[in-house]
Amino acid sequence: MSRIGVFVCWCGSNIAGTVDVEKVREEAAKIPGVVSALDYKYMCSDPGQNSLRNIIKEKNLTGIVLAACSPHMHENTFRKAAAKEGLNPYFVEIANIREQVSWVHEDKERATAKAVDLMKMMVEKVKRDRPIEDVRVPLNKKALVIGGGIAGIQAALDIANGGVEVILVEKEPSIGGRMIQLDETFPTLDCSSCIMTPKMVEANQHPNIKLYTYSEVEDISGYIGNFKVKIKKKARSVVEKDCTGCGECWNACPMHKNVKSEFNVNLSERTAIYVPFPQAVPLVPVLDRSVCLHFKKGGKCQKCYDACGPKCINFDLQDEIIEETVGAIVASTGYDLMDTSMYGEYGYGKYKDVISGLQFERLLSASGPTEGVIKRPSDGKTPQTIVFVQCVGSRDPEKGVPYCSKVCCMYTAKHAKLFAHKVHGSQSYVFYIDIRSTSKGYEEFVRGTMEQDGAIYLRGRVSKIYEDEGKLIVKGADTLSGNQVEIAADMVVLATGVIPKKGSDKLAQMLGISYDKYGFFTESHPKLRPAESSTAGIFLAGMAQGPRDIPESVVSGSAAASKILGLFSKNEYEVEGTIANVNEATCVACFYCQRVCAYNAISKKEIKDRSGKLIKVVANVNPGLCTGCGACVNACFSKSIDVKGFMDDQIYAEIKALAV
Amino acid sequence: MEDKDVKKEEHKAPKHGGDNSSDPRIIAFVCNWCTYSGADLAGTSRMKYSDNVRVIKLPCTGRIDPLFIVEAFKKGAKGVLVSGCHPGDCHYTSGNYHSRRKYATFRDLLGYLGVDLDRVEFSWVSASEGNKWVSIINEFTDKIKSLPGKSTDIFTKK
Amino acid sequence: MKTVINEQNRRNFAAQVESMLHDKLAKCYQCGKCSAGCPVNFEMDYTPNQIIKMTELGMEDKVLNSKTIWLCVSCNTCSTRCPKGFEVTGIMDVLREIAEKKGVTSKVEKEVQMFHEVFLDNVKSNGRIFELELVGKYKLKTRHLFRDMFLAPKMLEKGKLKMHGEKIADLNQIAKIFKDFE
Amino acid sequence: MKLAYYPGCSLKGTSFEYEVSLLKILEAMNIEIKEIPDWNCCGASAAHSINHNLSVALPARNLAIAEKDGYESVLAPCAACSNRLKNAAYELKNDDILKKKITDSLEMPYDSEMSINNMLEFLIGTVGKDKIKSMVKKPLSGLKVASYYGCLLVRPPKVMQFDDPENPVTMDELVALTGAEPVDYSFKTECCGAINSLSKPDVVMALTGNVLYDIKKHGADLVVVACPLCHSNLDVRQREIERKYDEKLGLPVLFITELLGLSFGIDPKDLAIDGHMVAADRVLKKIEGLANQR
Repeated sequence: MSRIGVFVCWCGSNIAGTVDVEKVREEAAKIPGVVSALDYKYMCSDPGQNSLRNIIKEKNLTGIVLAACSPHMHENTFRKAAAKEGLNPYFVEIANIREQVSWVHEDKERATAKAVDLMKMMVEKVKRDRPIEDVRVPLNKKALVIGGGIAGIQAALDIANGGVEVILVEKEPSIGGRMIQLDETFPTLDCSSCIMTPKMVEANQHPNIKLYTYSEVEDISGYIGNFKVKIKKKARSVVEKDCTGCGECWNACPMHKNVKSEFNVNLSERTAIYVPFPQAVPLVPVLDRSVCLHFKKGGKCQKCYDACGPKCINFDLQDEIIEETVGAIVASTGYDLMDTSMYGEYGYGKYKDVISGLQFERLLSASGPTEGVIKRPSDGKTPQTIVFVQCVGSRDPEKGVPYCSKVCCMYTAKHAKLFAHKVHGSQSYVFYIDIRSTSKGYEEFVRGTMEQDGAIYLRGRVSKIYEDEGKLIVKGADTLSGNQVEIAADMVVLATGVIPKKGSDKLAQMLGISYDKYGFFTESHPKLRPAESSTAGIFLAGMAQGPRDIPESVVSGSAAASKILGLFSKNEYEVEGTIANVNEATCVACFYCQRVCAYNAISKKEIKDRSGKLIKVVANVNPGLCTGCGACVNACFSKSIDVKGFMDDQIYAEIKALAV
Repeated sequence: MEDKDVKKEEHKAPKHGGDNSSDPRIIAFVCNWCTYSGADLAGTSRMKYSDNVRVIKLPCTGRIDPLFIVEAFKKGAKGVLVSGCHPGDCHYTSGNYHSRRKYATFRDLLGYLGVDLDRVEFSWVSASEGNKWVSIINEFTDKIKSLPGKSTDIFTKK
Repeated sequence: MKTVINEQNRRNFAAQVESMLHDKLAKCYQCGKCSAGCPVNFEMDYTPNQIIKMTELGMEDKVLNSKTIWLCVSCNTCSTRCPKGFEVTGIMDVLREIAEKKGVTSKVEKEVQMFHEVFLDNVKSNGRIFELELVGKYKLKTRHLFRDMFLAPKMLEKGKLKMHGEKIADLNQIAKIFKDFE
Repeated sequence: MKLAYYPGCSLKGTSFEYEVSLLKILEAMNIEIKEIPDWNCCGASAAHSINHNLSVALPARNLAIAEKDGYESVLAPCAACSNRLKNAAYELKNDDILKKKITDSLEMPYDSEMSINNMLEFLIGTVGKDKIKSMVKKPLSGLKVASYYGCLLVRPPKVMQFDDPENPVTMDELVALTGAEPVDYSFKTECCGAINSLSKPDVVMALTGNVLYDIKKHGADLVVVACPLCHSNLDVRQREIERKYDEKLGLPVLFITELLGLSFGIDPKDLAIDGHMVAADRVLKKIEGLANQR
């Protein structure tokens, strides 16, 4: 039998001024099961709380209702007070008679009637409350970082420096990501490799970081605190621990033509056994079996093997699967550039001197294919006039993507600037629609490109590029002067937009995190939880979340790291107990609940008898992942799932209490 | 719920806030994160609005079983409002989409049961939209008052 | 160059264009790619993107009297390359049609307009185009009697200009189509 | 194969060479087509320029007649006609209200399923590369041919659904089948100014001039087209353009059907090549010379 206490708060005159609190108390006392009803000036004050605690004790209450302010104000206060008297804190319900009654209505009689209704609803609800225990999940204090670009490296270093072990997985042969491909960085013009290489080395040498390059995450299962990860370490054909990175092998490789260097974005060639760039970390080559003569021509060629001093080349190495258990994950898989050959009118792929922004970075870079001298891919001549075209693929819902890629305005300004610095007397033209330069020092940087470095900016898009007598004729518009313009250029650089890394949608599915229609990972809350994914224990960093620049990527890496260190500062992860609960006896295993769950919190559970024979399969809620939203409850056909604290019978009782 | 209860209540004299079209009972099912907070904001801003509404709080509109709406009408409500986060803003990622989709299919059934569909309303009220909450409640109350009284009796139609 | 925007007129004109175009003017974000690729932009008084903006602003007189709408050759380069998929060519058709319906005769490009009118007259009376008659009537109307005349003898010699036109049998139906849709 | 033929006005007038050569090569290939009875003008650019509904209604009559006669596809060799027919079919398919108005006016049903082929679609798709290749008796190897597509064949792409709107290749493929060498150049799909030929001759000459000089610069012996409007601008106005820009062009402009006919070994006279304003004699001699070398 319920023993309910009702406490009506005056909130000074805030409630009592409009609601007849005594009447509410009197009505409460009439309800069957209510053994105590009281009104008091300030329930949240110490005396108020003390009387509440005393009555719980005295009357041995099984539940309490506070007719007071919004639960968003003091629900926790009263729950704690109740808990101190040994009452389950979830046996506290609040009837919101301030924000929803006294502050918004004026007629005292009608306001009082409404207050009584709300109080009755909560009495009916609290009668049906079941004890709820908060859930505690043990934590494996080890983190996995997927993607070794600047965001991932930053996250790994911060976590490792916080004393936690990190596994850093990178798909490519070296860490460094996109940033190491860049030349100088806006707006300070620091050399990218000068600031990036030390970080890469630090990550490689850090005692708390275990680095897997040329490796991919194959499978992930589990939940916060307890993710089981399978990592595929692809066969490198080189024994890492023995390799000295001397370079004899790639110098000996006969395949030095016809294989385009991915790192130099097809502007140079590489060998079959190669390091993507001289500062690669680790400095251990990879043998690309898809082009290696040894593998293509039946084992005849072994020039690299012969050249190798420590004999660390092993053609028989196989892919390896490594299993790890981690408590938290950072997904920082980065981005790709859009394929601009879909713009037939721009001739990318047809005209050699129409190149992408990333290709221009490689031409600028001292470690690039031209050792930092800007040369045309077609004839090696230094261009005097370059036209830069912004928003290629970005802001183009027809052929590309509707969003803004954010970094192109700035990198184009940087390109024009560096071009002016490197080629004296040269001229650059920039076609733009809008200039977005909103971070510290960015606007000044763009202005400098125009005012000091003489780049001419034209407001408009380019419609066509074609070749005429060795020049690229760029047909564009300047909408400010209202003119169609034609510029004869030596080279055209397309500021290609960014898209999520290929395969990031697959990874997201594997991780059970949500992603938008482009494949960018979605944050748990766009403003307040920008570092968290929709799944507990999985955090996001870098461009995998959407276009952003280097400082923002670094910040997001650190943010993810600090979230993980915060999580790992305790031994257990605590979750509010108001989560979904399955009635295994009635579950028919249709798994509609699984389909609607946005958190991947529902899995299949096999129930076996003592001999191990499978009796039935039922839905199982993972308390580490469930947020208690209740979507599954509605999806359930057999009424076998419910959310604690919001059970069906409670809600029907609330409705019933309102019957007229 | 049990029909017995319903019958019993039908014999009761109409209470205040009761069973007549000039003073209709309106039940609002709202989510905890957006609309409930929006209503709180209306309160802290001391905005005044019609007092016919009674709010039932749920974690998310995705938790709202369409049968709650039927039950509300069975228990004498003259109007039912469902309000949650704006599309794309759901605290639980996609709960409001589920509820919207569910309602889209459930609407016909409500109509079949004889519920005047003008008496059910879906809206989005964010935590910052206290004023929107007020105008929705006022407009919806006015609308319900202007409707003929009998059309929520879901047992009249076979 | 100053325009005082009258909200009612602006709405009316923009709404009329949008309903005929089945597209939203607000879709255009003025990147200028249409103007960049337009083959006849060099002769126009307003660039295509300006026409779109002016229509949105309700500058009806300027738009309907512009050279641009009559110079447009409907080559569709603009619409094909438009990143927003806006019907740039379509809006030119719509504006010409409005001008035609409102009886706005282009002061500067009346010849193009007249050619279209003479052409449709020719279709109306024959069901098909009789080129010699088309050219003759057009020249009479525009009084450009001698322009391109030097081409005629050789074209006649080559057999390119037929002396007799063909008429279709069911001219009634053509007449009905014109009656219903003109 | 049951294929309706919609010649359009130009093929019966200024561009009679196109029809003559088309019928000739079809005869050689044993392919039969039937003219749509009592067809009417598609309204060309004039209709869509000043009256949208008319621009759908006029072609609709032809489509409805073809449908009534049991055809499922139409060949419209004129690029302008095929463009207007495709546009009308597209509108009829997507605008039910307009469709109802039009079918009511025509007092004929139309079920919106007619497939419309331009000349290139017909040759590559319906006739097929193998068939054409087998017909080539006199390969034109050594001849450099520029294919000019203009606007109407490829744009707007969502309606035309034909080839790449920026870099079309179908006509080049046909050229290659004849043994000639396709010439790549920049202005394949630039507009010649078509509809304003009579009303704005200066503009048209500027646009056509751009195309012709670019073709010349890329070393073509001749140009092939699949559009009477392109043909008349490139061919009829060529002398004038030469005078205006004071630079010789001398580029014969042939219809693709004529080029195919030549490679099939058909007498140039039967293909009405002498009907063009720019004489093709030099090119024809070159072809003969090439044939004799072998």
